Amino acid sequence: MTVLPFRRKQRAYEARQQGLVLDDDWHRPSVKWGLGTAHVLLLVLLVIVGLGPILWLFKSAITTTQDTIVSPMALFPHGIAWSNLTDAWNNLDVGLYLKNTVVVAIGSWISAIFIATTGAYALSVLQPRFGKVIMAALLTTLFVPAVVLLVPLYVEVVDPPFIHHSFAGNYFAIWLPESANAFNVVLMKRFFDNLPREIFEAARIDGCGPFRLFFNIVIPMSRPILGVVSIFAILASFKDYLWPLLVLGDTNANLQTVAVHLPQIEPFTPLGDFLAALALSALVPIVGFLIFQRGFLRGTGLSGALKG
Amino acid sequence: SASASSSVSISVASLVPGATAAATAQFNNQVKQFEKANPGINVKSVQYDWTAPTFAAELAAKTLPTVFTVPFTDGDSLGDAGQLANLTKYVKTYSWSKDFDKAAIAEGTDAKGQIVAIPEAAYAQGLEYNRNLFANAGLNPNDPPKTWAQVETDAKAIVLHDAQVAGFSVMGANDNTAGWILTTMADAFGGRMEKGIGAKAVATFDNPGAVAALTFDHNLRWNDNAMGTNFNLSWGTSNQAFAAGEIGMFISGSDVYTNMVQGFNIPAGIYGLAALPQQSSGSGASSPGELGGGTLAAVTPFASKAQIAAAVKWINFFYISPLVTKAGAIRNAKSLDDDNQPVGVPTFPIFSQKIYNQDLKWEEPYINVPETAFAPFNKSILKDNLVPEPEAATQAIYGDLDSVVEQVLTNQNANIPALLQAANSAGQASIAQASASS
Amino acid sequence: MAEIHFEGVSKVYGDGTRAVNDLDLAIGEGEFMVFVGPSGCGKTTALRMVAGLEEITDGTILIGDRVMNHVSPKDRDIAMVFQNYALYPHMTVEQNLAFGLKLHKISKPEIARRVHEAAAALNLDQHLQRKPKALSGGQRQRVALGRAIVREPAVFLMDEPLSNLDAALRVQTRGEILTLQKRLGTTTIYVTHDQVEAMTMGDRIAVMREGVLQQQGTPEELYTRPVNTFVATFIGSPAMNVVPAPVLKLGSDSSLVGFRPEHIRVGPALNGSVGFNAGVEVVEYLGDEQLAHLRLGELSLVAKLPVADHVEPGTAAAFAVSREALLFFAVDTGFLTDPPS
Amino acid sequence: MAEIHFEGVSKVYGDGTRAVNDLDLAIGEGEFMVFVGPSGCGKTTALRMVAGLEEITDGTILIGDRVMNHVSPKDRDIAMVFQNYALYPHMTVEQNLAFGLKLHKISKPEIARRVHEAAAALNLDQHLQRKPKALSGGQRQRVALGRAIVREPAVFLMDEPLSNLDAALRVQTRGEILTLQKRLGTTTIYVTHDQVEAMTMGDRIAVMREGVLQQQGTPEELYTRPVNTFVATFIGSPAMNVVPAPVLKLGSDSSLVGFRPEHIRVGPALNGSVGFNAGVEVVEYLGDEQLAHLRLGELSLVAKLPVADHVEPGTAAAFAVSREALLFFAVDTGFLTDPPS
Amino acid sequence: MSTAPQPAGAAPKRKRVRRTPATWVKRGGLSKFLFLLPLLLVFGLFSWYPIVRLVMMSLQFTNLVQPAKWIGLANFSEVIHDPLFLIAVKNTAEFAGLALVFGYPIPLIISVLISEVRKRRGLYSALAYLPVVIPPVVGVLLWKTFYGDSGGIGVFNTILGWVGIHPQEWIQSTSQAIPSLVLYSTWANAGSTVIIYLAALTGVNRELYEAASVDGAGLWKKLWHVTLPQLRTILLITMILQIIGTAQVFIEPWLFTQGGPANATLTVLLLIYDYAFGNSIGAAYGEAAALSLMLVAFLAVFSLIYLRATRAWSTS
Ligand SMILES: Nc1ncnc2c1ncn2[C@@H]1O[C@H](COP(=O)(O)OP(=O)(O)OP(=O)(O)O)[C@@H](O)[C@H]1O
Ligand SMILES: Nc1ncnc2c1ncn2[C@@H]1O[C@H](COP(=O)(O)OP(=O)(O)OP(=O)(O)O)[C@@H](O)[C@H]1O
Ligand SMILES: [Mg+2]
Ligand SMILES: [Mg+2]
Repeated sequence: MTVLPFRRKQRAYEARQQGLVLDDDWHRPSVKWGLGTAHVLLLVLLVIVGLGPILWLFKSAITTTQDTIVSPMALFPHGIAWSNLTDAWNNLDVGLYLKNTVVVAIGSWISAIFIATTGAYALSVLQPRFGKVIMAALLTTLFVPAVVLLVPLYVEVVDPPFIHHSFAGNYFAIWLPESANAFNVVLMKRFFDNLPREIFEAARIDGCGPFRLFFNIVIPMSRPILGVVSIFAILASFKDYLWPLLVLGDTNANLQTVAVHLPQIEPFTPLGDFLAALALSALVPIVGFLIFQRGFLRGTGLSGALKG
Repeated sequence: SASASSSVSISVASLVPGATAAATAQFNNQVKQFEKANPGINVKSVQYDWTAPTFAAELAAKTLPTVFTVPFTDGDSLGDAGQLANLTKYVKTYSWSKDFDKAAIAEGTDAKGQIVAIPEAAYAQGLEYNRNLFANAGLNPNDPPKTWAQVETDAKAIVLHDAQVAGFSVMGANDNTAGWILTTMADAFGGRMEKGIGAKAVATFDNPGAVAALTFDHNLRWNDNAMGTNFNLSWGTSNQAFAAGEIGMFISGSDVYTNMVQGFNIPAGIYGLAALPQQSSGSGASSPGELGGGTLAAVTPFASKAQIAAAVKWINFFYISPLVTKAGAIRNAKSLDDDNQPVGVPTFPIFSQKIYNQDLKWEEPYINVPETAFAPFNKSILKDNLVPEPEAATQAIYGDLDSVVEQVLTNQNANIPALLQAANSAGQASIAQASASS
Repeated sequence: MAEIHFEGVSKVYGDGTRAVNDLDLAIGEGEFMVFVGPSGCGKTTALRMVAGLEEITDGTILIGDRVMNHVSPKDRDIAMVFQNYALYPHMTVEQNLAFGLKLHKISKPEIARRVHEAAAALNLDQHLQRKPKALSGGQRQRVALGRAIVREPAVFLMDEPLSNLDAALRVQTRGEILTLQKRLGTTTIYVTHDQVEAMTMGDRIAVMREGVLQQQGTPEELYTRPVNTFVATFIGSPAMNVVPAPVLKLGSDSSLVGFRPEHIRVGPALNGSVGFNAGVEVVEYLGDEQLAHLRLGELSLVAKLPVADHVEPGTAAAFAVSREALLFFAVDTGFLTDPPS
Repeated sequence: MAEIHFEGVSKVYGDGTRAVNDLDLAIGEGEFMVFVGPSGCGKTTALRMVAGLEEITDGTILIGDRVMNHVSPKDRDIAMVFQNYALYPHMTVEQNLAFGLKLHKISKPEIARRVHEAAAALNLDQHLQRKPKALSGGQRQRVALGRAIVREPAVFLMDEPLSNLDAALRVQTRGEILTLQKRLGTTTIYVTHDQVEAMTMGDRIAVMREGVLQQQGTPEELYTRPVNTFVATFIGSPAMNVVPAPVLKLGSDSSLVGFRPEHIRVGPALNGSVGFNAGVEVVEYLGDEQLAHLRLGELSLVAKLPVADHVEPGTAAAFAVSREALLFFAVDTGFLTDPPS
Repeated sequence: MSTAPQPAGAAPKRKRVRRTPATWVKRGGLSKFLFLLPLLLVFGLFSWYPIVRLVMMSLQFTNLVQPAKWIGLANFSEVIHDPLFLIAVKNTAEFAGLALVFGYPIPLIISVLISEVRKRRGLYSALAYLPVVIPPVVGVLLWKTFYGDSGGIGVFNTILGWVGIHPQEWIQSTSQAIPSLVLYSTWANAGSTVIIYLAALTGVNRELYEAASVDGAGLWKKLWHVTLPQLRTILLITMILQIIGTAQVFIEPWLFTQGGPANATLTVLLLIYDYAFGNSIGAAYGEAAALSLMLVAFLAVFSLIYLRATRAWSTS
């Protein structure tokens, strides 16, 4: 009962916090109509562009192949083909590949968060002697596209130094390299940089060592940016194509992800089934995003990393 | 007689991923038989599917099995680059090693004359046609075109009857398939894309056959409007479109029927296969021919001597014996038939014609493909002149030719000779690069 | 409980700034020591070195008789109140107060006891379950204080703990801090740049300037016997009037003479006084007193007068200062000198 | 130049907070009006309504004789100094000063003239090419002031413009603002919660509390004749002592009696005085004066005494207050009443 | 009691306390190292060391099976003389340029508008971000059907048909292929830029707008004189990030067109990929490495120049 008014108040306050149009401006007709119209147009545009393709995909996932090809914008001229979905799930093994992808995503997420938080914490809060050098080395990697490193990285993963045991066909071959993402580390570090130093100092005086400081103070204060990096890391593992193809093998149905699977089945699959497979594959990240979007879209995490 | 004390382990390429449980069981059964016959050899089976983008990397990373297969086009280049084990010594111990078709074994022989890969299957390019569309357009499905001119008239007839389909289609994707089909057609028009072998090979894209083939495509595309709307088809999408009844005629290997059955449940009765029309394009042209290809079994260069020996034994047992021994032939055909997979799809002889015919006879009881579908092909193919794929830098050359085909299909004003000339210098560079690697 | 000794302590920052220069200072057990000085004089730096938040470039800091130079802050048994509170935003008031105790492995009931005692003393009882975001500035300030108190440490360090409060709250909290410190008897260093705070709170005051200790002593000593013009003008508000001696027809060119605004009377000079005529520029009414801004040639003077004295802005008048109230300084060094005979 | 009229002005925020309640107030042309009151009493809100930054829920605001309720801020001919400066961080000092003029299409040479005049008056000449980031707090404050001055508007609005300055700078800038406002004769509303600022600067002061205007008048009126206990204790520092009348053996239970700390003397009651005995708890030394915190039963009192009076903490002594200095308030309403006969 | 200030160095100095491994641990050196270790390991193994390998490979001939041969700069000259090199550079530049023209202003306009929304702002930004959530593989394959590449004339041509425009060839035409890829890319990526701008707009101090209003600025003036300058730094950063990102464009041309038709969408990264994986015999890893390094070097130098050139401008 109390949640609703509270949320509404929250939002009104938020709206007050920003914007170049003052409350009073809103009462002038030119602003009210001009901006109001612009907002309605924007909403229509965003619905068409942002939601339209997805709705079309879901519609086509249950449309017969023939209908989709002949009249792509019509609504079910020959009825609904639920069989597309079952075909995709069973015959095209989308379910299995989705499960694999989720495993990949969870592992990548954990390792990305682990590396980004510990590394950024060391660089931003503990400030080791060669921090600047390490930071520069991290930034350099942003210029090196992933595709470019495929070969040397692959050679290394199949015959890692010291270990000499191939990681090919093993999810660690994705989880670990995926966490070497300088962007996440930099984002996290910028956020930590903007946390008030005095709180860390207060904690140290209160008796925190570096580990306590990390777990009891820094991590609880970083929830917004953890959300941002989580979304980035999870989306990245749904995105990744070439690397899983290479290290998990293009033939390994027990491991491979949907991103690898879909282009492979595209040539052999009737369009209706294929679009159903696409829809099922897109569903997981979309639903995940809708569940977790609140804090992310409010921008507290990102603006914490952007300011200063 | 290997000393019983020293046992050796090898891994072998098994079926492609997604094979049925029955097929897998059947394969494992064969492994067991082999191990029983060869005590001291342990065989581990690994799913395997050759794809260009990952093959070299997996080879280098030692993630390939000990025994694997590569296409004809790659055998000698890989051998020249030291990426395959030398099998000469081991192959020579088998009697069938003397019976190879010369062209076939050449694909597995490197520049030094060593056998680095063993041919195990071959096919010729053919003209796939849709018997239903032929019948609907008032054409005789049992009398497919024998000349390129007939191909054009039939294509027009098909389109005239049903504007939604392509009368004739060629692969146009930038994944080397466009270049491959162009080379096939050029050969049939009496052209050759390459002369000589190895470092001495010369790209000859600008040949009359290629010009004739491209002119033919251009004509159907822009004048007759008989090639449909999709010019970006590749091997798989062509098969899909054909099985879906969207293509009247197209060119692909004689063995694609298997894929259409396995992948697309092609409706019974629509499939027809003919040999490609053979037609010289006049002065300066070579004799027209059917482009062929195939698969080689090879062994990783990282294998020990004992592993190589065991690997060749496996190759003999699994790949070669069905072709040259009665027991092997029956074992293979029966298991395919049991699994409802096509038996009797035309391939091309790897050994002598005599051995091929003998093999067919052994298989006869299990043949399950419609005879009428393959009759036109079988009737003429043996008369035709079989041409191997360009020897040097094969895939690279196809890649260089891809863009020529795409230009012709997407640009009405494409200047065919100029395009070929430009591609030719790229092709020559590809040859130089490939030879530098050996 | 413990004394604090600075022995030749210097701090040079990475960029070469010498923030504290050769500081020697002893702070007795239970003493309330105030550091004052203008912005950037090194007060915070000195404090942070005691806390162990800043490395010591040179010299030694002892707490009790233990050299602290390389002891980690958490092992120094100190508590610090930060200028900006530095409360843990993700913890409730109660958790904020209890955090340090938990880390020091104090037993649960003991923690509860101390936290509730402190909360009661600071009037925070009703807010224990709130997070800092939901508190007013004054309440936050009190939580920050409470966090230090519950620790019952050997040393309190406070860095301008009242600078963010409004005047009323400031006066009130000033009293609370003092009462508390006296009760616990904890050695305390208190940093401020507000000389009123320094005067009212400190047992002793240390005045710093550009990293160098100028003078230390009781408020009264500093007010009545500043060692140089810097201390003289820094301590006391409005500031002491310092003018060249010849202006008041006293002594030589090499002398400055200083006198406090409250020592100026209206009227001609009597015996034992020096007199001067000055223009009245502005008069500020303070309720119980008034400040008259005077002009004497080029010089501005301030006089603090009873409200009964009627001085009209824009007019000129005669003023006098008792000779006893005059301090003399050398022009070149600024040091206090004996009055000219 | 213009008067400002609040006529029955109220402001209710979206969440129902009634920040300003039925405010009636007239500010004369060229007058310096100070709004004071505790935090959250609606000072800023009132100011922002004049500026047009906040919608007026009820009532009318006039500047000159124009109703301003729905006039956009840019058309009101006002200038505002924000508490946090609100300087444009991407512009140099010069650009900051010139921005408003440019928007008002003042000619280039005129802009240059005004900017340089203001810069000279505020001692900003050397910093004209710097960006705000490179300025100290005091300098930023002066730029914010300068930005208002150059505009030569009809009305100045200043929201706690000195709250971020340290004490010394504050006193100095206070003078500068006053001089300037007098010279330009611009009607000014000045918000502060510091009653010293209010007393020294205001021609008139308006005291607010929880959105309601309590009293308005000259500083002297407010100091000597506060209308209720709220104003009495809010104006003056340390605050007026307010105790139940019976404690001093005066009047009835329904009366409170108030007297200022400086009106307490040490010693027994003479004629025309009332006396009381109280314990001395803490004595704060202020240099020229001392504050004695006294305890009278349950009650705490503060006395401001000359340094010459010796009062020992921990002892008890007799104190007296002149009857003339006493103010009487009703217990129930807190309003000033006549002294009991 | 009073201490006169002494000249520096007059007081007897104590000896400075020495650093030892024990003090290093005490002052937290060990824990710094422990926290840094995972990052150093992961980046060392999976980023920095492969980059070193890449540099080595660019100077070698290797198929990774046979021992590598050192061949100096031959790989670089091979690449430069490859006729595809210039095509790839030109295509990449065209893609980056077009992507900048579309992809840069649109998110800015959208986010400024969204930041003025008073009710349901979350809905607006969620809609804007939704395309980013779609995995690119799914997005590209979906858009292939939009472009009519999976049979039929496609969604876009159908819509164009409603308003009487001829069907376009989209990715099958040499001239429309790159714009088509840019169209997809803008759709897929604009959302993340919108979110970044929105976050930056949240950080703009509201008082600046109020000050500007009082100073006499209307809506447009506030937008121009306050909003944009406040976003300047982030605008500059997103621009360079976008240029770096589009210079590395791969997945779109690779999944849509494999670089076709007729090499019209062959980008630098696709060429690198082709060198490395396009031939199954692994003959051109050296060229792939060489071209990679050339791209990286170009981007690094470009960014440095860019940051230098805009530094004065970006500091607020
Ligand atoms: N981390 C640092 N690096 C370099 N110089 C610094 C650093 N911290 C402080 N300083 C400089 O050291 C000097 C002393 O600074 P400190 O903070 O101790 O002054 P303060 O007396 O506390 O001043 P305030 O009253 O303004 O807080 C100043 O000149 C300051 O600029
Ligand atoms: N946007 C708002 N929404 C709701 N309530 C508000 C808003 N702004 C201010 N208030 C409330 O209105 C009342 C008056 O606020 P205002 O800012 O005018 O106080 P003030 O007198 O300026 O206080 P201070 O001295 O702390 O600045 C307060 O209770 C405050 O919480
Ligand atoms: Mg400080
Ligand atoms: Mg306010």
